[in-house]
Amino acid sequence: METVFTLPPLNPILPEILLLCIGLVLIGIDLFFPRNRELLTRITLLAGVGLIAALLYQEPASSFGTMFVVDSYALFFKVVCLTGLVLATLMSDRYLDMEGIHQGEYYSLMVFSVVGMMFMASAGDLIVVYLGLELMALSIYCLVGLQKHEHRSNEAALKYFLMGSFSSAILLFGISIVYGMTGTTDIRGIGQAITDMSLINNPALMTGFVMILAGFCFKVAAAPFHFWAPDIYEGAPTSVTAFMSVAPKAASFAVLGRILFVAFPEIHHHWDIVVAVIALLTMAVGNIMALSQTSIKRMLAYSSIGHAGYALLGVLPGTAEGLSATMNYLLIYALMNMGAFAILILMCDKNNRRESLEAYKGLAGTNPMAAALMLIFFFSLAGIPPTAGFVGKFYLLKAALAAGYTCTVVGAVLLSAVSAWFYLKVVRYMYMSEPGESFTISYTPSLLVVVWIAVIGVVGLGIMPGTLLDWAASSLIGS
Amino acid sequence: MIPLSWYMTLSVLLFSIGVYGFLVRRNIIILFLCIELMLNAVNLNLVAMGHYLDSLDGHVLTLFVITVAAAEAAIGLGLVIVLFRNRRSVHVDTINELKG
Amino acid sequence: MSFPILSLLIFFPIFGGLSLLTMKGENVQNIKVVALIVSILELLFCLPLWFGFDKTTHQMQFVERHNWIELFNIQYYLGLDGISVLFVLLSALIAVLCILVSWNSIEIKVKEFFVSLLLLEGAMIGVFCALDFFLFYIFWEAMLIPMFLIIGVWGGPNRIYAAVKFFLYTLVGSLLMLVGIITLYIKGGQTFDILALAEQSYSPKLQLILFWAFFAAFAVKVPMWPVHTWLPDAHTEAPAAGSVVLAGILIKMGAYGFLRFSIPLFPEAATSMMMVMLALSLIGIVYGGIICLAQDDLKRLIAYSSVSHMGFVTLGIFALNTQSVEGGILQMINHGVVTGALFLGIGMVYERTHTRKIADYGGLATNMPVFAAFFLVFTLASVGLPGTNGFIGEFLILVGAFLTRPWVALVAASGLIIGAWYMLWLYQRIFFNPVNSKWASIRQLDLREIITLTPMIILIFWIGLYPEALLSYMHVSVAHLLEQVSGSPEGVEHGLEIITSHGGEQMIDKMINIKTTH
Amino acid sequence: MFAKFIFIYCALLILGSGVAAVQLRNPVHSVLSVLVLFFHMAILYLLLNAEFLAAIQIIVYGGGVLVLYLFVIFLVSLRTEIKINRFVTNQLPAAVLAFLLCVILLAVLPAFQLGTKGNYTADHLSELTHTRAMGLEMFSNHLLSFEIAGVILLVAVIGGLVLARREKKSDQPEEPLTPSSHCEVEK
Amino acid sequence: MPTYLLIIPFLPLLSFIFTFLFGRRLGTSSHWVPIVSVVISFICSVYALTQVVGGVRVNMDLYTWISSGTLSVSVGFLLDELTSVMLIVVTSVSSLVHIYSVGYMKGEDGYYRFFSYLSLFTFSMLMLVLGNNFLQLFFGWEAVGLSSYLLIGFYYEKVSAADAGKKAFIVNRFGDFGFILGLFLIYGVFGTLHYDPIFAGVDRMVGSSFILFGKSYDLATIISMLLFCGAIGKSAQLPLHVWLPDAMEGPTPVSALIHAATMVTAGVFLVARCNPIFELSTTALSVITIVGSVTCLFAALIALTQTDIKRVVAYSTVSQLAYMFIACGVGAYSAGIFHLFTHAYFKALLFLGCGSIILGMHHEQDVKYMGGLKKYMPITYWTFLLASLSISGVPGFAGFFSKDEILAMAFASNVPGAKFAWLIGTMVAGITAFYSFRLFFLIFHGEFRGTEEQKHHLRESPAVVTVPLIILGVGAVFSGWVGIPAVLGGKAQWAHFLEPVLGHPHNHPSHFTEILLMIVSVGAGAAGIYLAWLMYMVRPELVTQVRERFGGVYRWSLNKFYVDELYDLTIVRPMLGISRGFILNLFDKLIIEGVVNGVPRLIGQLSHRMRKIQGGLVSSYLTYITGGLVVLIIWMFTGA
Repeated sequence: METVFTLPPLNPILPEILLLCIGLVLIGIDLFFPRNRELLTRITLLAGVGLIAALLYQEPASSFGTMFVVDSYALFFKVVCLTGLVLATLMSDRYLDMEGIHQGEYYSLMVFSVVGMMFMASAGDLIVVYLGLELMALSIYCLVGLQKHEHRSNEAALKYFLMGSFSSAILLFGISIVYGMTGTTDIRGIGQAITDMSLINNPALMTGFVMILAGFCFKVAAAPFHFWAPDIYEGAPTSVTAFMSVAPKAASFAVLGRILFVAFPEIHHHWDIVVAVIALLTMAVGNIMALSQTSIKRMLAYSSIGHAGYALLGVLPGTAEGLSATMNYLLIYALMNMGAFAILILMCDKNNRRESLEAYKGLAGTNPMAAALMLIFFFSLAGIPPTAGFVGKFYLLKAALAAGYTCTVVGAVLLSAVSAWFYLKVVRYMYMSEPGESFTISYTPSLLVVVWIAVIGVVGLGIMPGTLLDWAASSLIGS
Repeated sequence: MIPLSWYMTLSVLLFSIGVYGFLVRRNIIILFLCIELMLNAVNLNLVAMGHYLDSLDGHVLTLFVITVAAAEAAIGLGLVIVLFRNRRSVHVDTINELKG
Repeated sequence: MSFPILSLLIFFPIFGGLSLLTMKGENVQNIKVVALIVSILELLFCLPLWFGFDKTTHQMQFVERHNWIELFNIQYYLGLDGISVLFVLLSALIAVLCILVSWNSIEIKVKEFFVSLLLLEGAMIGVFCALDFFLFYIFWEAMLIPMFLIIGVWGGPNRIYAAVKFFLYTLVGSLLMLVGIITLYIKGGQTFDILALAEQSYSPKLQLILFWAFFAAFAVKVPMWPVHTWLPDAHTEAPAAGSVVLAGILIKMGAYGFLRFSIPLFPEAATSMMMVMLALSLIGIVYGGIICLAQDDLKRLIAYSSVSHMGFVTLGIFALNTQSVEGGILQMINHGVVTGALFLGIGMVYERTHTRKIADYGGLATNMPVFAAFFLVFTLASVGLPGTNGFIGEFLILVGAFLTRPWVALVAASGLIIGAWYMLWLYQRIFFNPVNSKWASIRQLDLREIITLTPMIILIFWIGLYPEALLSYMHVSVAHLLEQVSGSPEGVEHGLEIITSHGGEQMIDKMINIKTTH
Repeated sequence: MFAKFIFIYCALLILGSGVAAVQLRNPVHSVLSVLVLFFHMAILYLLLNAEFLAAIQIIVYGGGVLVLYLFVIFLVSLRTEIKINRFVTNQLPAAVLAFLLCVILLAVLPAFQLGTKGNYTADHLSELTHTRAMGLEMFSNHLLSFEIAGVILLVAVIGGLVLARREKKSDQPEEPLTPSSHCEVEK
Repeated sequence: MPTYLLIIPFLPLLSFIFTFLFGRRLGTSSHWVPIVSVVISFICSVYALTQVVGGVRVNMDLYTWISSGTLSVSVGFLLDELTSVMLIVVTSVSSLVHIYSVGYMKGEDGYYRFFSYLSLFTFSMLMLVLGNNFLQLFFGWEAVGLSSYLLIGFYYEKVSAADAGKKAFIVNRFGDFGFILGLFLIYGVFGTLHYDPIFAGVDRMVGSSFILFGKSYDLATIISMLLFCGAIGKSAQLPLHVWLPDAMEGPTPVSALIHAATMVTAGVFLVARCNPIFELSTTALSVITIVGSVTCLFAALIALTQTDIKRVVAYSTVSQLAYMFIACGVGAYSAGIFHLFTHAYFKALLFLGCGSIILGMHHEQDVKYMGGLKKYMPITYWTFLLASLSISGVPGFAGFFSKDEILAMAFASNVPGAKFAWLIGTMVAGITAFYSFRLFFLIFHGEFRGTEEQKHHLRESPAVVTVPLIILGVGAVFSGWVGIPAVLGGKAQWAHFLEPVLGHPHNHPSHFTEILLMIVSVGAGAAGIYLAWLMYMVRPELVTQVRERFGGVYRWSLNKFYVDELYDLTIVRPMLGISRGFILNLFDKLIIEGVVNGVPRLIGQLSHRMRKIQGGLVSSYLTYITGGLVVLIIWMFTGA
């Protein structure tokens, strides 16, 4: 019996392949033109920007059976991830110099992780999900541990690795149960099987589902699976932290959304309350613990946990509106968080990382522009109008309220006041304290570009959010 | 014919042993082994289910899990080596510089 | 499409402020002059509102309406009616005065200060103009940022605590309101159009919930008892201009919110909660007044007096009849003028003495007679002396409250006694009594300061003697509001009970709506 | 019956070696007991007609991964764990939790019901042979996954390289890092 | 609107504004504008009186002051008999005081300020009496309070003066509290605040009652009582009399104008103006009568022992005002206004006389340091004597006619308490004569008890002071002649004149009774004068004897019956205590701020606690994660 293998259409997967090639090219360049980091940066940027542009024009399609789905939902998340890549790359240049990270593999690993994320976003099958996840995770383990002489970096990488592996094992166990009960790993197929076989109230399926949920909650750093995040964010090189807080989170939300909405919509009435509790817990942990932090990097790590909680609010109602709110929020979050991290990197110089809150005292006096920009980012993170952060939060709250989750929303709102408290703390340090040391920030063009993109995004989307909202709303699964 | 539940029970037990080991051991390399135990439990599950389901998806996933496990081992052990170079220790409870 | 005057009013100061940012920070004098010019121009731009306003209709005027975020049906929708138009004017005026009073007292980060002030002005005017809930909320919250900075950067020794307290207090309230707004949007036909929402009817339970959600934001802002404690701190620590804006405009927004949103949107809840609101207002009046007697700090005292006075305002608003509501609105203006003026004055004297402790003063009338005269007028207006604006407001409020519930007026009127007590005592301790030799060579008011205070004096007497000038703007709108809430342009049914024991006919004048039993 | 006997034998050994791996003091012993476990796992795979996987299990796990572990154990050559307490402090709560997890997972098993059957029946499979069937699946339906797995291995290689590579500069991390110094390092 | 009517109040207003703004530059000549303007006002008032006598009655609105819904209040003037009398009183006394002040206030700091305040007061008082509605009355009511506040506190650097001003204002506020509630009720019942419609429609109140807290109150009574509340405050009746004696901290011309002749009589004016309402409630009338009588006696008793000459006069004012209230209480409003009229002159004269003495004594006010001033200050002496005779009710003097009218009416009235009032009134007539002459003798007769230096400087005041004294002296004697009762051969023109506004008294005593009553009261007065002469001229040792004999009473009287202390103890201190101890410290700082700061603090502590969970150990993290997973599974398991 002869079997003929036919190559499935590669058009839908072309961006991923291209990015993969870029990754390989980067390795090659690193090998043959060692230490020519500028070239690496430029190629990565070019690839990122080019792919974003390309993705905006990509047609919905699917390939490899149903394994790889290109719908506007996937494209949206891919754009978010690539945005993360581009901004992080822009930030990296100077930071890597400062920290003495000389591995040219930095960029290729980042690119590979984005490839993994893009696969995750497009995955129509749990196997692809798992592999994309691992591709992303393994690359990031390496990235986190890239500062090999830095204890904190080692520690962070190892912790991330250990906990990440543990959570993948749990995820896999969940997948195995679901696979056993539905006979398929295809996401849409699972949903179909649940209906067909009336598994809606089956405890075994629930268990499998919970384990999958836990796996992704781990990835998005939702409580109580968030424990890795603060340590790893703090220990990782700042540019990697910035990248991590945005891109992998977005990709994980993409998968989470797809799984919850395509595979498990039938049991929404079971998971909504769980997600609600997780979301509230996440916000509480993130926002409350951020209060007592003395390192701004760690504070932002907790804030990122808190924001994951908000993003979960959109997943919670199980409505298209909610999901688009989450998508919208993730893009906005990417912009404002990247902006804040860019300032963090701007603050560093070779002798002093200035990661403690104290370093920000009197910043408004010594570096008014940096302080003003940080102010905008932080107010946006706190969700104060007229910034994009508010629009994002507004959409989320609206979606959750529309589905009737009033108590959750009230809780979320109160916790967001707590978050304002610690964001204000930084603003307070910048504007209302006497400067401790006088230093001048030297702006590099690439960081300025990041900062301005972020500012324009944050303020622009705050005032004119229409386009983004429409895009997010129309990018729903299946449409 | 061996019932599927036997395999699953074994898998659950093995998984729990892995989890237990992961939670209690100090040596990072042992923790890696525990991950392998957990993954093997999953694999057993998958293979058995694939068998009973007359489906190869489980088997294929198992193959990929083994692949990923190998890749993880490479990276994980690389990290251990870096850590060891810096600290001369592979005890998981000594890496607690980042906290709070 | 007529000229977008409201947009101009909102964005002119904002762009003015932003363009200040581009100026060199060292050139302090130029910055001040530019800021002043911007604010004066803004005031001039307001004149068309004053003259062009049609007093015969309750319809929104100067309306601008454009789609903004179509997905949520959010519109850029601005307009004014008789309730809001006066506040826009007041905001523009107060901004000018704030810039004048800050002329010399702000010594650090001068540029940033005036930028904040102008941004604040734009946002404040936006709040009063917005007819779309989303837009309203944006302006409402956006105000917090410059105000936070004004208190926190240029304030007194304990400024950071005060600024954070102010911010978080109001934020918590506003966030609850946000939940309310969204719920309203969902239940009210997917629109943020305030007027359209007001035409819907909601179930009593929903009304009640939403009423309290909005209450959270507005009561904090007013501030009503017992959520008033941010005010003394914020007032005390803020620089003079900050206090003036706070007293003059910011805390009016809470009361404005009640008028614009709580009452017309949730009429049943407003009427059923009337007694609770009246009770809280009464507590505020008496509590705020009594607590003033124990204050040693000049600004704190005025701050607590604001609690008391704003108690009158909310009392008027929730007594829900023509006199009380008109009185309430007028009293908001009055309080803005009077307390604003008091804070202007305190700012001027603080600039010279750098102390806010009342005990450090004494006999200032000898060395600053002009200032003493100005301050006396402000004090008397605050006390509610007839002839000054304070009286008109309080009188109307009390009349209205009396008609609604006589005992309420009985309790509230005691606020007049306490008010006289603490204000005159304050005046005595500052301006009378033996001269404190420390201030023997204190500087007289200069021309700039006199110019700053004069408009307030004019307003005090103008409103006091011819309140019709302002009342005429609100008659129709208030009647419309009351019609929305109670079905009658007169407001809720009077609670004044008169029994005539003889004759079968109704003996009492029909004009007043009195229960007659036989 | 025979199959059941083999299963029980394997199961007992798997559990036993699992417990041993977790409990033994010496990491080398742990690795060896895991090796035993892997072998018996492979037997179970055979029992489930998954010859290819059984082979992979032994080749990749037994031959590759575990050897790597052993190398690293010898590389870091730390035998301290033999002398000191091999457990972290939260042993008891961890044990309770693991036990609970086990109990709960076992408790839900009765609710487990098998999903829709696929088309690789035992007969079909034995006709095709498992290896061939796997190949067919892998290169048709799961081609994408296969490619991703390839990338993962690539990343593993790069990552392993990057991490394990000993940098020349590592001895003088204090050296100021100016662009010019980069060039020197290269030479 | 007749021009003269506009001139009457607004000229002083313009004078106030002008003097206040530019007086500082005018310096010592800043008195001209106020004087001229008030004199013109006076002339216009006289013209107004002639118009009224000629039968003119003006009730016109100037403009709508407040309009809101059905509430519409104008600024408008009502010129009728009552108003015209008040206009005369106010402008005439004010003119004289203005002139007098030129001498009295010479060289004082804030000379211009003083005159501007006087003008302000004149304006306010005129607005009060001219208003055609209650709210304008209230405007004037408060504005005179303000002027009073400013003038009492004129020497603001003196703590006692500043305190006194504040006290006057606040105590008045207590009265106003009732007053304004009365206005609300009136508005609630009548739907307007204008006099004419209200007084035309008072009948509708008959038999109506007002429900508060489930209890029913007679409408007329409660309105009357609330209005009377205001009157009590302004006219310093018990229990709100405490501010008036302290108000003597102000310059003496102020005491004469505001605290004797005009402002304090506003309460009487109010009651008289509202007589149609009061007439409906016998209860209210009775209360007024009794409050009047008690105050009358009370104040007179205090006046007996005071040594500060102005305080004596001040208490006498309280006492005399009480007479007026007795008159109103017994329904003899015109008698009350009559006494108001005569009292304005003789009391202003007394005060201005005191002022002249004080001027001579270089601001010494204690009678203990005076004596024998007769020879140094003859004009003052004689005018003071006239005033004292008048207040003592010596026949022929103004006080005699008005006081006897009141006593006669009280005796004849059926209002409960009227007889009591008559008794007290007659008694107080004696006491009044006694303390007036006590003062007179102590000041002008006997040996000078002050320092040599004071003695050296003693001389008669300048003409600008004495001329007003003389003019007032004329008033103190002859002002009563406009109302000579029929029984003495007069035509009782006064009562007839005011009849359209104030109506008839309830009952007239027979001529015989009236004569009898006159004899009794004149006898009481004569006895008082005699006793004073006896004790302070003939046998001074009697004073100490009496003092020892009635030690307790003496102490109570000297200390003003401890009313101030009582208020201090029951109102002021508790209030301040509650304010600081209870409301500020306990409620605001501890409870509310406790919650406000406590919640964030709690969250902060929670944050610190939670940091411990994040202890850095992977094993513990994973334990938590596993724990979370287990919980989730159990939850879903039980849920499904």
